Parts: sequence; structure tokens; C-alpha cells
Amino acid sequence: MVEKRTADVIIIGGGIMGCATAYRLAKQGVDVLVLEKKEIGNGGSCRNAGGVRQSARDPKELPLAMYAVANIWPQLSDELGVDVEYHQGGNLRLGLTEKDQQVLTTYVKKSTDVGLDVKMISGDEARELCPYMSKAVVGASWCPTDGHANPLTTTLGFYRKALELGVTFVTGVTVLKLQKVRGMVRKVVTDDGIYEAENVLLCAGYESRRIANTVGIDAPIEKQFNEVLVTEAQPKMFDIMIGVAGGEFYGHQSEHGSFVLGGNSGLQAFTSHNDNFVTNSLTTPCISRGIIKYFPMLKDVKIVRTWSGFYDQCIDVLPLIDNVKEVPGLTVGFGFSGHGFGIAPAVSIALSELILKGKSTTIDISQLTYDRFKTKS
Amino acid sequence: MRRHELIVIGAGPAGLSAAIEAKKAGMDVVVFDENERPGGQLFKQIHKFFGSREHHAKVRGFRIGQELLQEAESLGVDVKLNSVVMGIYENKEVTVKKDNAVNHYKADAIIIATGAAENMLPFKGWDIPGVIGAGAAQTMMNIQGVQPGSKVLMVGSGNVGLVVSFQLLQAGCEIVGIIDAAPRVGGYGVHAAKVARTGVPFYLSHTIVEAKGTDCVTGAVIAQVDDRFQPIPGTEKELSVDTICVAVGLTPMAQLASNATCDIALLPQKGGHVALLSKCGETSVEGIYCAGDVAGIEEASSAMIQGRSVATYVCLKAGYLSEEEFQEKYDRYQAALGQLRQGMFSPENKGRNDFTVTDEGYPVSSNLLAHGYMTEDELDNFPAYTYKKAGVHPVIECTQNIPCNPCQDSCKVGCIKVGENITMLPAIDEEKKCVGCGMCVASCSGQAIFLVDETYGEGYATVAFPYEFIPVPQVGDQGTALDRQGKPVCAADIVEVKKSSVMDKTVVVTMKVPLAFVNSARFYKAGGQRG
Amino acid sequence: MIKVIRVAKIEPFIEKEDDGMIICRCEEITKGEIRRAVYEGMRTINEVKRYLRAGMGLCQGQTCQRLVQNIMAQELKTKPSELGMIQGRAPARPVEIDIFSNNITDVKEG
Amino acid sequence: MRIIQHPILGEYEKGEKVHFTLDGEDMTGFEGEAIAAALKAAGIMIHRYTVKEHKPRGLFCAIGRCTDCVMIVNGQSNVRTCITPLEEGMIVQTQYGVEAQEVWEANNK
Repeated sequence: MVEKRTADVIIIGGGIMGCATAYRLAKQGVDVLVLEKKEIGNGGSCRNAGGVRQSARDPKELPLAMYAVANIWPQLSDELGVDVEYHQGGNLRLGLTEKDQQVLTTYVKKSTDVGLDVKMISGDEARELCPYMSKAVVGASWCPTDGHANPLTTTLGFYRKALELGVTFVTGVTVLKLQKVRGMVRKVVTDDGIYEAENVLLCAGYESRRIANTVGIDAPIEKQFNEVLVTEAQPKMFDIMIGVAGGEFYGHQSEHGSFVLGGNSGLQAFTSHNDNFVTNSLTTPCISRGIIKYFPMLKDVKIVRTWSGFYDQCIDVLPLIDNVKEVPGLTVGFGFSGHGFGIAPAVSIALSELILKGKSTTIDISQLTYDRFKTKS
Repeated sequence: MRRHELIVIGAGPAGLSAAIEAKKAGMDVVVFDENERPGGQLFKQIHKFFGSREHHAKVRGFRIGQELLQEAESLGVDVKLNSVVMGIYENKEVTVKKDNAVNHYKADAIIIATGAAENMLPFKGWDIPGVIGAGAAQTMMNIQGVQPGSKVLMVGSGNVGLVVSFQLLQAGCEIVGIIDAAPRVGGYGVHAAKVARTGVPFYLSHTIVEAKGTDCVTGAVIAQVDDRFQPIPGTEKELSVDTICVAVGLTPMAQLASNATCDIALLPQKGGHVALLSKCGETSVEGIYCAGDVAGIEEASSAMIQGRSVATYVCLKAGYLSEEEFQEKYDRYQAALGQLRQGMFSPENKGRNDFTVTDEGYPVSSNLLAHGYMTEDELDNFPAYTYKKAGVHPVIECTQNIPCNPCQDSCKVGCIKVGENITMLPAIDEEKKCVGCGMCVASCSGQAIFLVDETYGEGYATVAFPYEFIPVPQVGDQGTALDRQGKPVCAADIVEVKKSSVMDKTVVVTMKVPLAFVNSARFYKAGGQRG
Repeated sequence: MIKVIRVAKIEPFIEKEDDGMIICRCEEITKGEIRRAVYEGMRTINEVKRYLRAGMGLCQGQTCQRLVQNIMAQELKTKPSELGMIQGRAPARPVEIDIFSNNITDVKEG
Repeated sequence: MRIIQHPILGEYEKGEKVHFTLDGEDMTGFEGEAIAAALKAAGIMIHRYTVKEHKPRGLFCAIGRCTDCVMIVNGQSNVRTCITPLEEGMIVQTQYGVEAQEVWEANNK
């Protein structure tokens, strides 16, 4: 068999964006090749806490979240033939202090302004929704339509479905640069030689900037480090996605029963390692202290592992989802800034439309252009 | 945060040895171990070790553990027990859980000596209670003092399977059989022989098909396998057992090395995933080292030397040893390691099964490999399997090149010669007169030496053999002599029972048997048909 | 990472007699589930882990990693060394949230 | 069964005799020995039932690694009984999934 080196579309990055878009394109009969440096979903796609939320999102990307929650997530398990463990149990953002309450109130106002069903509730109302939390919680924001899902099965489910529809994935191949031919992007130069396509979709997380730079495109993106802890399985307690105004932790109880809780020691931005997915000795204790403040009854639950990952933080904490006009044939989808998972099923629709129709017709992504940072000239 | 010059993770043979070596040189060292007691797996090893004197040969594993502990204690090595190392972070930071607190430590150097974990073999019903690891059996009987079961099937004929089978017998359990998918016994022939002579059947080229039972094991179905290790239909056989003990090798526990971002590779010769090491034992992360089974599966004897060897390099780097001092020690340890790494079972020969002759050119016994015991005509090929016209003399049924020579050291009159190369087979010096002291019988870690006297008189001979069970036969007892596969061969009268502290619980029992059975009687059981 | 070209399998998945055998004891993942995951495209031990939870339970893959690896290697007709490995992660043993949180960075004992 | 006398080890050093309960039944063992050892000595094979298939599990590795022998000890689930020392008055329960029997039964009706 001759090795596949060309395709209609080459997707750089085998994360959830790449896999989901490959799936959507293949469904429409497009010949797709996905190039991945490591394993499928090895980046932020499998290294996140599984939030599927609309609340606390910037209005500019809210259409993606609302579309995904309304139209895709509820049927996704059936569509992919894999249990993505989607639960629409709502999202509580908890406050302990007066200051927290102010933060939450401001954010609720912003969200309701763009039409999201979010409201402030009292501590007691919050405890009614989730009886396991501390009396110290004085108030919360509540978004009943938010939820969570399993990032691992979702990402690999999209991958499996794409594979089934005829997409070729080549893993263990690093993209070195892009090359234009006759004014169009065409060649993808890798450590395994050259691959060619009519269209190239760049959705390689924090690696995207380096690759985009090779055709003169830049975006203010940097690697951001984050950590998550996972506990042993517990009896089912709640389905609600939890966040806290103080930012100590966030996460949910998974279908498996384990708690998947992320957080921060405040030192993350200054991590000294750039390539290793290692955890910091101070982060898990910080997250743990946060958990106990809000959920004291979880104190005896055992942590079985901790993990870390990097995401592609954009300066305005919003993704770039666009066709690159300067480099015809190149489409980008990166800069998801740590909250791409929940919107990925919708992003893939936008990306596939950008590639096939030249514009996103189903969902409004007009605020997420690739060139929004350039100076007025 | 407390900082130490050296943190050693694991107080097993490698870790303790490393800490002792570093402490001796003057380093500030602390050892963490998650267990309640130190010594790693040494305290489960109640058999006598192989090697030569410098490797603690003929000393029982748990006593080596006690000796190591004493040495560590007398030097003031700080061994922190019940201390679980949770993770190794950047800049050689180590978090340790002790009691209900987590402490953070830092070190200039870390030696990971976390040892190994048992491999498992999945088969139908392997999750039923009663299927256990061989290590679990050892823990239960040798540490906790509880029988792991009463009727046991041992899966695996490597050294662990053989040694643990013998220990199960010592704990009063019945071994229904030892099976192995390979066509040949995997461990030392002498280990197999001492189990076989008690009557335990070996099923080579057999695999376990199923564990029977719902709430607990009630039986085991075994079957013969073909060349591709697949069960041959129709050869199934059900054994009535309550325990299935799995001994199919060990895997290095390299999780902490991986956690510390050391480069890891899957090296089958080393037994699994291991950190890639320099010749001095350093990982790809500067200042982090591995020693013992975590660096590659070997014997505890090798782990102890490796621990010392790695520690000398750490001492050199920290300025506690000069280049010359280091070189002298390093060369000495490497030479000692080299000795242990010779012979048919050396790490580089791991998995090899194509030996047809010994280093000396004697044909390898096929019965030993197929059934766990040798036949008399096969033994006839070997130099220490001797006959004598008059008087007592040793008969040594040691037929494989393994690194071991306590027999040579034990003989005061110099009857037994192994020579410089400790993997050579022992030979008998006919010029030297055996005094029948029995020290060689008790010192042989493989229990392969017998004292035979064909001229006992009146058509009788005596055979002295090592005995490590209870009750110990008494002089005057009348019972049955068993052959090398544990089959009754003739009546036997106990004429002498020697115990001494230097023999360390190995009793040398002498039985009187008819002369015709002098070459077949190798073990004894009370009672039985006489006549 | 070695290069792997992944395309869908054309031949149907064939069930085997011992597919019901548990491999990951903690998460109760069977041999058949692992074989099917490989058939469906999972090519590294991490992908199988993420797809099925094999190796994600209380013991963190300490018992099954090797077994999963061997089954995968057999299915893919490749060497176990080409399937990657599960990253060792802290904590090496399960530790209570409370104990983690009371984390003392200075050793009190003398 | 306990080994009273061992040919090599002689008698085992044991702590004080202590009482504990298994699923409410009175049991005895020795202080400091592994909970699993006391159970084994009493002939107890089943430590827990699994979550998905509700299959019995018991002692397996005995060194705290495989986590198969976990039970509910003093109300805490997932306690590795093979490495947890027995204490006077311990309340040991067979673990059903991740819960005690009555909770499990209530949740799985």
C-alpha cells in the first residue's frame, strides 16, 4: 500500500478539536489526514476537568457554548457510539465571603445580559442543591443548564468515529513548518518528510504559535500550566459542576465516582519546566485545602493521582477560530485558554464550515478572528 | 524543608546497603520506607542464599536482613519507617507521608531502591479469592505466621515458585503441583530437586486454564500446552486446591523514577520498564540513581552490592571519597557483582533454554528440567556424584553452573573443590578423607549434598540428608526412604540426627537403608509400609 | 514517540473465547474490551487507559499495565515497547485529601 | 490457619490478643498483625464485592500494591487490609462496591 501523503485537508493536532473536525469533514466526504506529534488527545484535550459550561464565559465565545449545550452534548454519546458521560447537572459557583458574593453578582449580571439562565442563590439554597457542602458557603451563582462530561472518552470517541469514516491519522510525527505553493498553503513539512493538502487546519494547542510563525502568522499565546487531582471512587453524591469565587478549585464527581478537581497554587505561571508533565509539590496541598473549606466531608477521601498539563492561553483568554486571509488555505483553531473542551463539539462545526464554505454559518464566531490583535494601521 | 545530602527510597537490601556505604563515608543520609519494618523482601526469605562468603552465602535471607539492620543501626543510619514517599518533584524534592502528615525533603542525591513487584498471569477465575501472588504467600506464612492455604497449586517454576513452594511445605501446606508453561524448570535445579524429593509433582508444558469456585477457589484446571503455549484441548485435568499461587516473575517498580521524569525504557532483560542508567547507576536526571531490583531484576545478593556500588559513586560526587578510594571500592563491588552474574542463570542468559552441556562439558540433565529431579544414570556423569569402597563421603547432586561455593568453605578437610570461578561445579578430592561432619550438607543452599556410607555393614548403607521440616525425625525412628521424586523406595531407620547453631536450623539426618537403595534414597518420611 | 499510521480496520472484530476474562482488576476491564479498543483505533497504552479506564483505578495500573501491554502487542503484532508507558504519578500510594492539605513544608521532628 | 511452630522461624512474635468485629461478628487477632492476616487465620476469604460485576475479591498481593483486599475499616472505605495493622476494637466491614453492605443495598434496589 502506498503511504498516504496527500489529502484534501490536513489537520495538525490530534486533540479534540482536530479529531472532532476530522469527524465532521469526513462525514461530508472530505479526504482528511491528521498529523499528531504524540498520542491522540495527549494535550489539553485529555488534561482538563471536563467542564461543559456556558456560565462565566466571555460573551464572544458564548454562542459556541450555548450551541453545544443545546444541540450537541445531549446526543453526543449516541452520535459517537461512546459514552461521553455528559451530565447536565448545573453549575454552582460558591462564595464564602462578602467579597466573593460581589464577584459572583457581577458575573451573574454579565451573563444574564447575554441571555444566559444564571442567578444568585443563597447558601441554604445551594446546600439544597448539593447537601454536602459546608455551612460556610454564604451564596452561589447557579446555572442549571451547565454540566460536565468525560474529556477522555469524548476525545477518543471523536477520534474513533473519524477513523471509522476513513480519516487517516499519523501519530509520532512533528510538524516543522508550513510552506506556501503558488500563493496557497500547501506543504506541511514534518520530521517525517512532506505532506500536502489543499487546506490545512492548525489546531495544535500551544504548539500552534510556533507552526503559524513559519508562515508569518502570530498570536499572543503562551503555554499555561495547570494541575488536577483525582480521588478514589465514592458513592454518587452530586452531578453538579463546582467552581468557587475564590478560585481555589473547580471540578466534579465523575460517573465513575471519583472526584476530578483542578486548581492552582498561584505559582503555575512561573513553572520552571517547559516540557515535562510533572506536578508541583505545592499544588495538590493547595487544592486540598480549598476542597476542605467548601466540602469538609471529602476530607477522608483519598487522592489516587495528580496530573498536569499545559494549555494555550491567549492574551484575551479567547480562541482564534478563523480562516487566515493572508495565507489562503490555512484555517486556525487554537488559543482555547483552558476552556475549549466544553465548546469543542461546536467549534468543530465552525471549523468544518470555515474549511468547506469559507465561513461559519451555523454559529457566530465573528469575534474570534485571528487578526484581532493587530494594531490599527 | 529539611535537606539531606542523600535520600534513599526503600530500606530493602539495595537501599540499606547504599545508605550504609554512604554513611560510612561520612555522608548525611536518610532512608524512607513505607513498610512497618525494614529489610524489604529479605525478611520473607527464610532460605539460605547462594553466592560466596562475601555475598552472605549460606546465610538465610532474613538473617542477612538482621545483619544489615544492625550495621545500619550501629552506624547511626537514619531509617524512617512507615514513611511513604509520595512523589519526587523538581530539584530533587521528595514528599513523604508519615502518620497523618506530609513532609517535604530535599536532597543533593536520591537513590531509588523501591524493588520489584510481582507479575501476574491472567486466567479464567484469577480474580476469585484464593488466587494469590507467591509474594503474598510468603508474607502470610513467613511474616504473619498464617498459612496462605492448605492445598496449593504453584504456577511458575522459576526460583520464586520453587523457593516459595518449599516454604509452603515448611509452613505445613500441601503442594498439589508446580506447573509451568515452559517445557523446562525455570529456576535452579537444586531448588526443584529439594521440592521434588518431598513428592511434589511437576507439570512442565502445562498452563492454568481456570480457577474453579465462586466465593473462593475450590479447584484448578490445568492443561498441557503446545509449542505456542496454547492449551491442547482434551488434556485438561482438574486439581483439588484451595489456593493458587502465581509466581511468574517480577517487574521493577519504576513508578517513582518515572514520576521524577527519568528516561524510562522497556528492557525485557531487566524485567520490564526501568530507568536508563549510566554504569554508575545514575538516571537521565542528574543526581537521581537507581539500585537493586528497580534497576533490573536480580537476586537480593546482587542488590546489596549494587546498592553499595551506586553509593560509592554518590560519595565520590559529593566529595566524600577520593577518586582513588572510589575506584578501589567500585572495582571491588563490580568484581563481586561479576561473580554473581555468571553461569547459566546470569542476567545475560535470562530466558535462554538452550544449554545442553555445563561449562565443564557434562550433559545437562533432561529429567531435572522436565520433572524437577535427576536420574541416577544422569548423575553418574557428574564429578561429585561418587562411590567409595570404604567410609563416609559426600555425594553432591549439583549439576548446573550457578554462582555458589559454601560447600568448598564448609569442608574442614578440603574434600570439596569449586575453585576460583564460583559457578563451576563442585568436585571431590579423593585424596582428602571425609570425616562425616555434615557441615557441607547443612551449608549447601541448594540442599544438594548427601553423606553416603556404603560400608555401614550387614548389607546396609547410610545416607545423611538435609532436613528443614517439623517434626524432626528422632534417632530410632523407623520410616520410609523416598527417592528423588518422593516415591517410597525402602524402609529406613534413623541412626543419627545432627543439629547445631552453625547449621542454622538445617538438621542433618542420617538414615540406614539397604545397600541396594543407597543411590536412590534421598529423603525420609515417617511411617509408611516397611519391608 | 514512534510514527504510527492509523486507519480503520476493514475486517470485522472477531470475538474470542476468553474475552470475558478480567484484566484490570480494579476497574473490571476485560480482555475483550481491551481487544475491541485496539480494534477501534487505540494504539498506545495511554489511549487504552483513557478510553476504558484500564489502569486508572485504585492501584493505578500497577497490576495490569504489563498485561494490557501484552494483549495490545499481540493484537497489533508489535513489540510492547512500542506502546508507550503509563507515567508514574504522585501520590505513589492513595493519600487522604485531609493529609495532603495539612501539608507541612518544614519537618518538625528533630 | 495459624502456624504455631515453624521449622526455621520457630514461634512468631505477636502482639497482644485483641478483639475486633467483622460485619458485626466478634473476632480475635493479634495487635499489630495485618488485618488481612487475622481474617485469613479465621478462614475469611472475601474482603469485598466489586462495583460492576459484584464479584468477590480477597487477598492478592499482600504488600499494599494491588488494592484488591480493601475493606471498610472504622467507617473508612478502601482501606488496604494487608498492610493495615490490627487494633483493639476495630470495626471491619466487607466492602460492597465502595460502600458498606446496607448502603450498597439501599442504592442498588
